[in-house]
Amino acid sequence: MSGGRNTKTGVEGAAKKISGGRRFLNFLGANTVPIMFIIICAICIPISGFSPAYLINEIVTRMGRNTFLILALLIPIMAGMGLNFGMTLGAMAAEIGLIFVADWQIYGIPGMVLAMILSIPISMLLGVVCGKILNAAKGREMVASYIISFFINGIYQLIVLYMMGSIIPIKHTTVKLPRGYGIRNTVSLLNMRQKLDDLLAINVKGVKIPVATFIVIAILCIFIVWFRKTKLGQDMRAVGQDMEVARAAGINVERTRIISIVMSTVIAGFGMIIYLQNMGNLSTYSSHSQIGMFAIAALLVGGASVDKASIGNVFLGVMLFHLMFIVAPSAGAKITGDSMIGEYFRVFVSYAVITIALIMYETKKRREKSQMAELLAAEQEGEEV
Amino acid sequence: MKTKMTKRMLLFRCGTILVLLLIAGLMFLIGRGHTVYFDNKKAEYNGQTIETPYRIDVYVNDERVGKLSSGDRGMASWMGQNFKMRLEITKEKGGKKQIANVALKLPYNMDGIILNLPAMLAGLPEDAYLSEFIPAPVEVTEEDNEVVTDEFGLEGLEEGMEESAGE
Amino acid sequence: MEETKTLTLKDRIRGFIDSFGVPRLIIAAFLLALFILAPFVGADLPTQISNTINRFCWNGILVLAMVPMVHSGCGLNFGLPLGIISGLLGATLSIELGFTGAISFFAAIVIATPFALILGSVYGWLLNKIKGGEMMIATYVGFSSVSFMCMMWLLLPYHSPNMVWGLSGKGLRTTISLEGYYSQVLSNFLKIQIGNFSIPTGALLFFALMAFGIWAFLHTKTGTAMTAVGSNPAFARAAGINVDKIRMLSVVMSTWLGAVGILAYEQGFGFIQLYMAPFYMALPAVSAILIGGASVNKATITNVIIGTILFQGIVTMTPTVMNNVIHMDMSEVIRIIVSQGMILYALTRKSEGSKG
Amino acid sequence: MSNEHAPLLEIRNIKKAFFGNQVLTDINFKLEEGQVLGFCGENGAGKSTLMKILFGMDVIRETGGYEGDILINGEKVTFNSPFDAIAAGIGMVHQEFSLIPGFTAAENILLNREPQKKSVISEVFGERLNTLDRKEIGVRADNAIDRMGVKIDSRMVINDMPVGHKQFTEIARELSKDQLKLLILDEPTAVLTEKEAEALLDSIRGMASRGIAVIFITHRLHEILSVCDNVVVMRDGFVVKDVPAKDTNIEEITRWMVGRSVNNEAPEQKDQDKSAPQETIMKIEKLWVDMPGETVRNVNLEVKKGEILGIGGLAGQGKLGIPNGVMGLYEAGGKVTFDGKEIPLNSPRKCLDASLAFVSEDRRGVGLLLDESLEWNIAFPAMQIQNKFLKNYLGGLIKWRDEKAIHEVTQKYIDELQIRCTSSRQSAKELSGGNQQKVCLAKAFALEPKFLFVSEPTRGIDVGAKALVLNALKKFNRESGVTVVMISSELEELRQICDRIAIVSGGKIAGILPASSPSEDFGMLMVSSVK
Repeated sequence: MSGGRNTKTGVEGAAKKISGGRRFLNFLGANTVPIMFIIICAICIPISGFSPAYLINEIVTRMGRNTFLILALLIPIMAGMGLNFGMTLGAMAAEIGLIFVADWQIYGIPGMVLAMILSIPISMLLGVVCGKILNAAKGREMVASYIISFFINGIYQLIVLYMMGSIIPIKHTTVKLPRGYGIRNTVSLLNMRQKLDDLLAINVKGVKIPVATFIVIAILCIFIVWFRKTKLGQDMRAVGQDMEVARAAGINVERTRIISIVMSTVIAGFGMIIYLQNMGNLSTYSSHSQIGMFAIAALLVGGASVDKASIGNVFLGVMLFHLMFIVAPSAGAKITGDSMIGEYFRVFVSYAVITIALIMYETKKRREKSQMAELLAAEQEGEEV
Repeated sequence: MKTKMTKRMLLFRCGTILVLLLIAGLMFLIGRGHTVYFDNKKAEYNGQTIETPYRIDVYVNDERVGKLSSGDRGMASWMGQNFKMRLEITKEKGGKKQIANVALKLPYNMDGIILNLPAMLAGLPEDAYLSEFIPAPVEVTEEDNEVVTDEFGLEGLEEGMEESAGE
Repeated sequence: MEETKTLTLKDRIRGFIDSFGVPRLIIAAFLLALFILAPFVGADLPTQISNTINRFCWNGILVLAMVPMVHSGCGLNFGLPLGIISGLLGATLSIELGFTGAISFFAAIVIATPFALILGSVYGWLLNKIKGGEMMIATYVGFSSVSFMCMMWLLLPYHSPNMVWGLSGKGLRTTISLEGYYSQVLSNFLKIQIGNFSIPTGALLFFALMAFGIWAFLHTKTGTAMTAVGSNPAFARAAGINVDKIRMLSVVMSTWLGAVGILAYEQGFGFIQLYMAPFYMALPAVSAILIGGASVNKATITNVIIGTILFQGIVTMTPTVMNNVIHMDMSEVIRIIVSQGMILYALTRKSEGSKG
Repeated sequence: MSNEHAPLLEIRNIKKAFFGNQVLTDINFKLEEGQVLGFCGENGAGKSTLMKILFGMDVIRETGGYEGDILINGEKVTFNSPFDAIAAGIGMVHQEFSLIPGFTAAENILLNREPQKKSVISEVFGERLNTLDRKEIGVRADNAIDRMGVKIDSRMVINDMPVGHKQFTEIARELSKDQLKLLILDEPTAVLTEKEAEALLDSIRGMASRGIAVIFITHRLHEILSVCDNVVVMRDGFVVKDVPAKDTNIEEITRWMVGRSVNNEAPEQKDQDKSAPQETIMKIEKLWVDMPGETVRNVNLEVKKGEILGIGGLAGQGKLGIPNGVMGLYEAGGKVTFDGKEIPLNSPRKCLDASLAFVSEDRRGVGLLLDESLEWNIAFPAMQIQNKFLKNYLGGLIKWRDEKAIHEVTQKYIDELQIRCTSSRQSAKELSGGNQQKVCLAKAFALEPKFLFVSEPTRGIDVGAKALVLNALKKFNRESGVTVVMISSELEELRQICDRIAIVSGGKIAGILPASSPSEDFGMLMVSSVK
């Protein structure tokens, strides 16, 4: 992730002349993905035939549901570790917490709080493991974090499917599989369903606004803003931009990177609990598997890149991505007459967005390198005149 | 000086963990959920039989959770041990409603609790109207066993999509 | 004197373990234990071995498809689904065009080839643009293309009643039976059957043919250049090799092998699986070759063979043996942990340069 | 404090060897508070190694440490890491920038030493959660910048800065350290414009007047004379001169830097029978090369047929860029004509097709397939370019590797160049540096080129191998009539085997002299237009 060494060459500094037209193109280039999404949505919304009230309601619900999860991605990006596909680990930790809470029959917000507290040590442990592995796989953090999520998923299944009920006590048959061990495919969270969303909720013209959820999200945003101003936040930014320089300045690079992953994992765990309280049930073996992908896609749709992301990207991304998600199936069905097309279309778009963002990131890295040669050639011509 | 700092930090850290544990414990207390079943059924106690009223409307948190004719059973979820409900009792058909506010302590260990309302209204002791609900061991027939089908146990991709798409 | 001798022996063992890799050793020992345990827990060993060989034939070529890209330094081919899609196009078009029996298999290969060439070239061009970030992007190119094809399977005008949904008469089914087409055509060719023990000679030969093709290719001038590109691209460039062209070639080869691989898989399995099925097919192939001793930028045919046998051996043996030993079918979970763990292990090896 | 007259820094009998190669021998010097000490010497004279020792760099410890003592204020110190050195009051500005590109100057100046404010959260989670005191950062950074006496906007992001400002930011970072007593500047003016360099010299004087001692390494000798109190000249790991700057001049310093004493130097008398006007085999016009750290600007050069041309110059001046650019390994522009035909740039294949060959200075990176056998290494280019060592089947459709022929040719070069290996199938990474270099030569020889670029052929190899490599090159030139262009940092080596030597300075050819010219002349050229 660290950029090339700064070579002390004379031409570097002069590269700062951009004309107005080029600036506009640069703006377009930097925001290709959001613009593309706005266009897709603009086309699909009228075709889908949904009423604005319905759409707004849906989007508000989804923002409450997903924003916290997506915010979990910001910290590793800051530390230069790319998109943290390993946020799934936090989701798994949260699910383990929720399974216990469901078994202990703790309801409502207390249940959520308890699940969060339970998830913290698990998330931290998984985060440290993940961080250590990523430190060993420097330069290919993303693909490694992606594989880690599968690997830990295997261990999660081992625990949840075989150890829970046999080694780890699970009491209730509503949670446990009939065979006596292992957790059911779905665990009902009916008793905490939308309990946070309903707290302080207000209704504006048929749009339910989950105020408490938004307050929690706001607190996290404030935390992130504050965190950037701390010593640790500064160190993470430094490590993210140039590991070697940071190391030379005495920053413990490895530790800083691990902390960033641990924080991301813990936040992702909390986010997952907020997400699942809205859903009202837990698909034990699949809820987490796609969560990372959706969060990442949404963040990228918001205009973030692999090395740069802001809170604004998160909110814009949630809105645009989920707008597409709501309207695409219906629009697809209207156009082709087959409802599955739209379903597949949005799956395709989610993956395509990530693909494009990754490609743009890699090509940008290479383009920066070739600018130097242009300057030299220009200088040569200047000399000839 | 350095050691002193870490000691102080250790203290603070232990404090934080303690606070978290305390919160967790508190959640156990206030968050403990129970399913309360209301029976409008005849009750037998010490040989005396208590007749059922014609209808009982049960309100929990100002929400009607049951409209129980004689012999009916209703249910509600309740968080915590201090259970409160409002009963609107109609003795006979067409009769006037009688309102009774009931507050009672639910036993912590019971998940499901059956309240025999006529017995309770008759002022009988707790063991007469409160009993634990033990779900009959129903043969679950649902195919829950086969969890991982795909090569990599990553089935449920489409499921996941659906889910994120929401209701 | 004594002491130095033991030391060297120890060193030698250590060296052997280092070169072989601890995880690989554990996996091999695990499989060996399974085989030893099998008769005791009442599993029928000949059947198990036959199954392993069968599954080896199904998956061998998909694993082989990793080799060219690893050789040219493009890393592990997480974009294998692209090749699989070419194969699926070949398979469905072959049926659509009315080929049956063994002919349909070869027709499928022939039809899949142009798709593999086109998709492979585009994919190769893309990978040349993003050198250094191949693996992650390959993964997502695979995902995108699979989900794109999901739409296409519904939209393309297929008509063969054996493939489309019965009710609507359009859109392909998720699983298409190959009965009457090329199901088992390779396996049944010269099949040897002794009691419960059978050898699918034809399928083995087909794999051997492909493996020999790759082996031979790596001994030609271009193959040598490919290895050099993977070993040290700067060296190859200084020696006048067009690195991008060689990488492109390797990607096309990998894609084509992926296409043929999925067809061979289908002929053994007996069904074509469409839609989301190719999604995660790259991962077992990737972990198989890694289990076989390959690294992110070194792979041989031997790695392919050993890896596929080990991986498929575990896949076939664990369910039966585990079930009988502890009465819990943990095979799926074990497979996930083993295979993903192996990929992680390979990714964290420092010596393998900075390709990723 | 024990000794009133102890100098700030005293270096006593420092010795250092890398793998048996003596690079520093008995170095002694002293530095008082507020003094500026100029350090000069050719590349490889040992300046960098000495500074690394002084700064406690890891490489030194990893390669077996050093002998001798470093005394600060009369007390012996040992630095296990640069952080120890920093704590002892030594600051160093390296040749490479060590700045976070996306941070402002102020953030960089106080990197990892930011003033902080405590909060409740930091009590629990540790000091790293203290918030930064941005205002204080700005104030302190500005203070440090003021101390240099230059104007830089401390709120400007490094990426947007001109190079000079980056350099000043680095110096300001060292100055912002309160304990700083000694500042080492390693070629700080190399990247600066004339004006910026002047400003830097001013600020060095300012620092000195405030009692900070400065060690100033540079190739621009006039700077040394204008700012330093003392000059230390190093050559081949020895301190050859330590004089007050006012007592010397540029010519003298140059002579000390490059010169064996005049009678000592014995450039082998070349066979001068090649007096006939030779034809030009390669003509390079207006060449520019974008090779990081070795940028070439507007080089014009003619190479005569059959000669050995040396290209020398100080590191970073662009001598390595010339062959790399011509051979197409780095992006280049301009015009190169070989044997009357123009050779397209940026295409290694075209160069090789035209019978040019190149032995890269980057042995491990470009020169070798480290994981492959010697056979592959030696035969590969010839196989790919000239279809040698191949068996053709099916009318040339299949070009099969001819293992036997490869083995034979490898064996031939192993014998010829005395490559020490267990077998021709040993992998290249297992060989020693010298033998690896021989493999690189063999690779080029196997191409049977008409023209050979050899870049730094003796870098990092032992004396025996050095002689062998040089002899092999000479033999190759004399017997096969191949034109050789050899690039080396070691002037003496060039003078031993070359006919003419071109000196590159500031990315341009500063001049071409016959090898027999006195070394001072070369020295003058080297430092002439150092940029």
